[in-house]
Amino acid sequence: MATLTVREALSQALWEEMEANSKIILLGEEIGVWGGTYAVTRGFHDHFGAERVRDTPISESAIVGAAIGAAMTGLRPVAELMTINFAFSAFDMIVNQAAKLHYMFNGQVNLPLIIRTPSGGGRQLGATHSQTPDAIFAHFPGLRVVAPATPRDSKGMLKQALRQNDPVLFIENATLYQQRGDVPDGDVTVPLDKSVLARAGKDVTLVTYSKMYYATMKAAEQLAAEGIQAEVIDLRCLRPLDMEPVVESVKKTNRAVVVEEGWMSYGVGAEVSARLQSECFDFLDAPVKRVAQAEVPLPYNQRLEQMALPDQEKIVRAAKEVLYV
Amino acid sequence: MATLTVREALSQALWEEMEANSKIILLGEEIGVWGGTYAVTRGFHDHFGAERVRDTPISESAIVGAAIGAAMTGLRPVAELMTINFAFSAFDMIVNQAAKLHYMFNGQVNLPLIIRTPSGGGRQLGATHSQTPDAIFAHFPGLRVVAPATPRDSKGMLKQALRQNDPVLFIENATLYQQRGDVPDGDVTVPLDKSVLARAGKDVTLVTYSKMYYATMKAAEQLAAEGIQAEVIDLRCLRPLDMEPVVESVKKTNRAVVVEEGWMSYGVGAEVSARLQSECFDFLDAPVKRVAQAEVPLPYNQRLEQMALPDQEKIVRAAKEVLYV
Amino acid sequence: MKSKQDFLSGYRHMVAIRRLEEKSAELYQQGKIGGFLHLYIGQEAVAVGMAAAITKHDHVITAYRDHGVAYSVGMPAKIILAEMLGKATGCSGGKGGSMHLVDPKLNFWGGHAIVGSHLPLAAGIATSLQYQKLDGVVVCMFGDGATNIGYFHEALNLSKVWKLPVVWLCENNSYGMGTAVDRASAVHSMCQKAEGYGMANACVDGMDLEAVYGGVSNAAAHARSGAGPFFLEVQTYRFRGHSMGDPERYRTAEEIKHWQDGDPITALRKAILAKQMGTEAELDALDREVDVEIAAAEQYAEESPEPADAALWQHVFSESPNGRA
Amino acid sequence: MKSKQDFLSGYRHMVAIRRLEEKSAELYQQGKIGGFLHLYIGQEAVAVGMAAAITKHDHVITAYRDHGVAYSVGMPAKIILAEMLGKATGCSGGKGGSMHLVDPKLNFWGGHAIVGSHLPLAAGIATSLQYQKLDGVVVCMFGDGATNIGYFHEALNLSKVWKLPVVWLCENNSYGMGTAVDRASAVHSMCQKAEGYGMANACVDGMDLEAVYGGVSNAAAHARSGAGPFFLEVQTYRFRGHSMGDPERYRTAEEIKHWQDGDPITALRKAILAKQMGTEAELDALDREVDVEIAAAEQYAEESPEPADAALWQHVFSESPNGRA
Ligand SMILES: Cc1ncc(C[n+]2csc(CCOP(=O)(O)OP(=O)(O)O)c2C)c(N)n1
Ligand SMILES: Cc1ncc(C[n+]2csc(CCOP(=O)(O)OP(=O)(O)O)c2C)c(N)n1
Ligand SMILES: [Mg+2]
Ligand SMILES: [Mg+2]
Repeated sequence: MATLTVREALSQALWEEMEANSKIILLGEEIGVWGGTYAVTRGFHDHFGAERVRDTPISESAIVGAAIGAAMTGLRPVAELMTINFAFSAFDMIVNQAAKLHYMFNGQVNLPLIIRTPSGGGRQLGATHSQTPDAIFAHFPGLRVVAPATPRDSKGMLKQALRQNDPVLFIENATLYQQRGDVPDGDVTVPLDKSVLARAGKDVTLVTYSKMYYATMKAAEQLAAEGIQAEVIDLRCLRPLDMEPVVESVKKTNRAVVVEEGWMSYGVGAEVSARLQSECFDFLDAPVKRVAQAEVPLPYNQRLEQMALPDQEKIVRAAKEVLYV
Repeated sequence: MATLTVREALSQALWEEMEANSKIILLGEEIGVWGGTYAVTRGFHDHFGAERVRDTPISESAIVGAAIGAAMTGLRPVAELMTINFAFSAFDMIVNQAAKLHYMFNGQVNLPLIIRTPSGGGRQLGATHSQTPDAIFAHFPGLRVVAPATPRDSKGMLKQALRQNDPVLFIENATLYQQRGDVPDGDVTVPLDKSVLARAGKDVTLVTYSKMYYATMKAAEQLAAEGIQAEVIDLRCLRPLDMEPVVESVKKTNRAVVVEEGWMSYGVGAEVSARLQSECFDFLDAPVKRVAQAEVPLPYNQRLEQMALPDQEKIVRAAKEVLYV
Repeated sequence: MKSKQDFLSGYRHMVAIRRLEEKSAELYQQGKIGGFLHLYIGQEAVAVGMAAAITKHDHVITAYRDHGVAYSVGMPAKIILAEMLGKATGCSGGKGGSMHLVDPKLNFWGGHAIVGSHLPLAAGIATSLQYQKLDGVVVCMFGDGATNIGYFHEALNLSKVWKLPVVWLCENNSYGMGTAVDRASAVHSMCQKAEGYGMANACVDGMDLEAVYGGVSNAAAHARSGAGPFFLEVQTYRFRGHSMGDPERYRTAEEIKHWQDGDPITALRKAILAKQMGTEAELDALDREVDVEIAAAEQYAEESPEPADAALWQHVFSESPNGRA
Repeated sequence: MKSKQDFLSGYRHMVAIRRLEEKSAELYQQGKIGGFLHLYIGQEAVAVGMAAAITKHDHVITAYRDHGVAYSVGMPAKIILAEMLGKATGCSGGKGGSMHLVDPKLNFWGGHAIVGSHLPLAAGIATSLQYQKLDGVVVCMFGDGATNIGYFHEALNLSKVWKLPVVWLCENNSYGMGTAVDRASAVHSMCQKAEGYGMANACVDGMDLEAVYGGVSNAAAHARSGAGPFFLEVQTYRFRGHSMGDPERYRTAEEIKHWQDGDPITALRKAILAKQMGTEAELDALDREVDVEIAAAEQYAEESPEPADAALWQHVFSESPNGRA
């Protein structure tokens, strides 16, 4: 067992799989000479060479499109988009090409490609650079959408993604790269379609994923100090969405809060709430509550931005609300 | 009162407002010489001229981007995207520029622009051309998203959109242009933020919008024939979403079904369910049920495609399910 | 194209495409083909000349006007018609339809309906060939209209920067839907666009099989030599509307007549006779052969079974989501 | 640029931008400015020469490297710094930040952070001017890296087809982040790209105020005459990293030194003295004036109030959603 940052975990996953499989190539802006804007691929260019670690022009559609073409014909490309905000500039390629071709061509064409990209706000980057629009990508059948929180899951899910045959939007979070955590030694893989129980409890279920996992775990600690035992589920995957542990938990706790960093309307919490009210109708003692981003484009000003973002305190408050305390 | 098709209603709205306001210009592919792929702008090019009815290259980002620039500087552009599927090729312009600039620039820049585009499947156009991804656009604060069903609302909401100052994604439906309905004579406007009671009932609430309005109304008739009085709410607007009539209705009927053409996960029904379970928790006698598209890219084959789409029968079945009959 | 065999084979292919398209139009009018149908009539020399000029190691990708291309690269007419009829025996089991013909075994990668979207894919396929040091080149076909969308730009630029083995084959048929080149493109000559990328280029007569063959041969040789991409413009014309149901308000009968006088099949027939590469009797025999082939193809397609219901759910994701490829 | 006044004003502006940027860097290091900060140091002659060459009827739009441009078109340093500090007195009340400076009253339309996204907007502003038969032209500034994204292509093409009054002003500073032009662009010369659109173009020395002034004057005259867009490349260099925290692994100290030897401010100072357009004493006086200005600006920004909490919710939509504009 080693303690790694998320950055190290991702970097190791890529490195180990690239050593093992020459079909894996990387492409994206500043991933080579620069070493990756978030330094995940630092050292890769020197080690694997410019043919495998390809710096690209600022051409998001071509980056994803080229990854699709390469995947169709036998490679395992990993396209890096500098942030998920730029995925909007490759949106058709992601949701209309990558997500569709396998089905449209009746399974004759495989698309083992990964799009790695950091999501999230909170760094005063302004309205166009601070989004957490994960849910909208998860709307499209044919695309796997995952967003691990821990170093272990980051490594395990990236490795798993590199060994399966579907297009995967692999969502990271720009503020989590320094986050540390235990990662088992040796080969580690984590399935791309399984939510996980992150903390056991009996009074209320907190459902979350990615960055909000940490605020949620802290909220659970705070609640524990006040005698409330919160159970925490880390979704990890948004499509397919694994409701099993969530439903199981809510059947026990009878109360749920869904926590996400992005906007509330038409977000992840909407889908989880909708499914929960349907699957746990007779078990819910309070409406499922959602904690999410204020429905405004994120402002630059630090105080305003922080006001807009979900945090530990808002989660604690929501948990108490569903507990009517 | 005249009976008009949706096409005529839209066409009249545009025509009348253009006659009244020279700041309105149209731009899009094939809207001029061709007369509009769905003939909404037939005759406009001859009447208003090529300066106001601008055929564009196949450049979706430039179409929307140019509309934004024109709107910033005093015009009221109406950009037509041939189908909403092509809005993915202008996605950044729509959700990252149009939706953000007013806020990001602190209200100093207005963006009175409309993006008109038909959504929907059912015409054997295959996976990339048959989507109903309305919900994902509604995820973004700063963008109004509306999708009228009737000729009256089509005319009234388009006129209203042409008289206000925010960017509006005006979603039409390619299979509804021939749909007929009554439209009041004279000036007609319909607000961009109000759901409406479309049919009164007491046993179950059916919530829908756009094309599915018709299948839902038919389902309500069928249910009536079996002695079940369904109340139907037409959302009309997805952002802002007006839950008032929905909540009011469900407090009365205690049961709800949300019907949409698009995919279920992370769709419109998710948001409506999530809000309903929260706002009507003590009133619901059954979980809110969703009727939506099968979670597959739409296939070309007619039978398979129809299997995947929601229809009257599926709505009736869902209504009975929430009534436990 | 030197031998009698070359000429007769070219002739046979071109006639077969013509008949196939006439048959498609007929079946469309009978309501047996749904969705959009884009005929290749008038442009036959392009696909046939292209296919004759490449090897089995080479790859082909095109847009929605793909029947002629598919046939040229070896897809049997019966498989094409079966797909258009949405049958289980079609190249994609009826799930793709007219716009999405595909066969990986033929190195034919579709059939793409979002204008320009396949150009980045072509760059990716070429990246795959280059990286794997394979022998082939990619021929990517697209229309004049497609040169105006961002995907074109990003793909061409990338191909030049990475020196990819691609032939960018622009079928300039003077219109993108109803928009003449000069109303949509900054420059009249497609080759001038290639100059903007410092890309080797040439323009040939697309109504002349030999010219296309020669042009593609040179272009492919260039790409194959490692000298990077080549841009080939072929000037051609579609005799029919953009798709079925085009009002054709944008061009004159005289213009169509002018081009029809240069019908590529008539021209080739004349050339064959003049060069004594075949006799009237031989050509007539080929015509009859084609008639038989298309009639048999139609019968095959008509008699083929519909896909099973289960097909709806197949191939959304690949078979072994968490397994090693 | 003929009079002494022209030269001294140019000098004063360039020095002011230099000091403003040095101050910004300082405030960033102190943690008072958040997000990304892109300095204009080295490129001052471009914005100042541009602004001197246009009239108050003209419009300017640029990317995130916008402080120098904003200052040149008339935004006071104190308003710029206040925005960077996220204060209520900033040009966008602290909601935009460093990358999104804007002032519609100055016809300055921002400040855009998605690379290339503002080019379509510029086409739209120009459409507005053209349609309203207004006197102005649009100057749209962007980097070498931005020429590789699809938005560039679509905007340039559209501007040529519609003969829009735009000056496309490409600030070629040899790098897009860490990627040298030749590693990202098919052609080394940005002007060659303009040739692909058949667009009038020129290239000038961006380290030389007079050259920029002359280049923009000619370009604007061309656009103003109704002859359509003009593409102006200016060759310049940024002395600092791409943004704060750039590891700068992609260029050598010698290269930076070489360009610094051609510092545009030093060069202008020499030229002024040589041409006897000013004395050492006069220039020194301007230096001191600028020091006072920037110190006062800093004080103003520091002492300005934070935006009120309520600002978070303002301007998501415009004030009168359903009212007439
Ligand atoms: C992104 C996108 N925009 C618009 C369309 C609608 N559309 C389909 S074909 C076409 C014209 C394309 O013209 P061209 O590239 O010249 O090909 P041709 O049809 O002449 O073969 C258009 C506008 C589309 N399919 N995709
Ligand atoms: C669509 C998009 N992709 C990537 C980025 C990240 N990014 C910001 S600036 C930049 C480089 C732009 O270079 P250039 O246009 O030459 O401008 P310069 O920074 O040199 O002024 C990149 C890649 C972005 N903001 N938007
Ligand atoms: Mg064409
Ligand atoms: Mg640059």
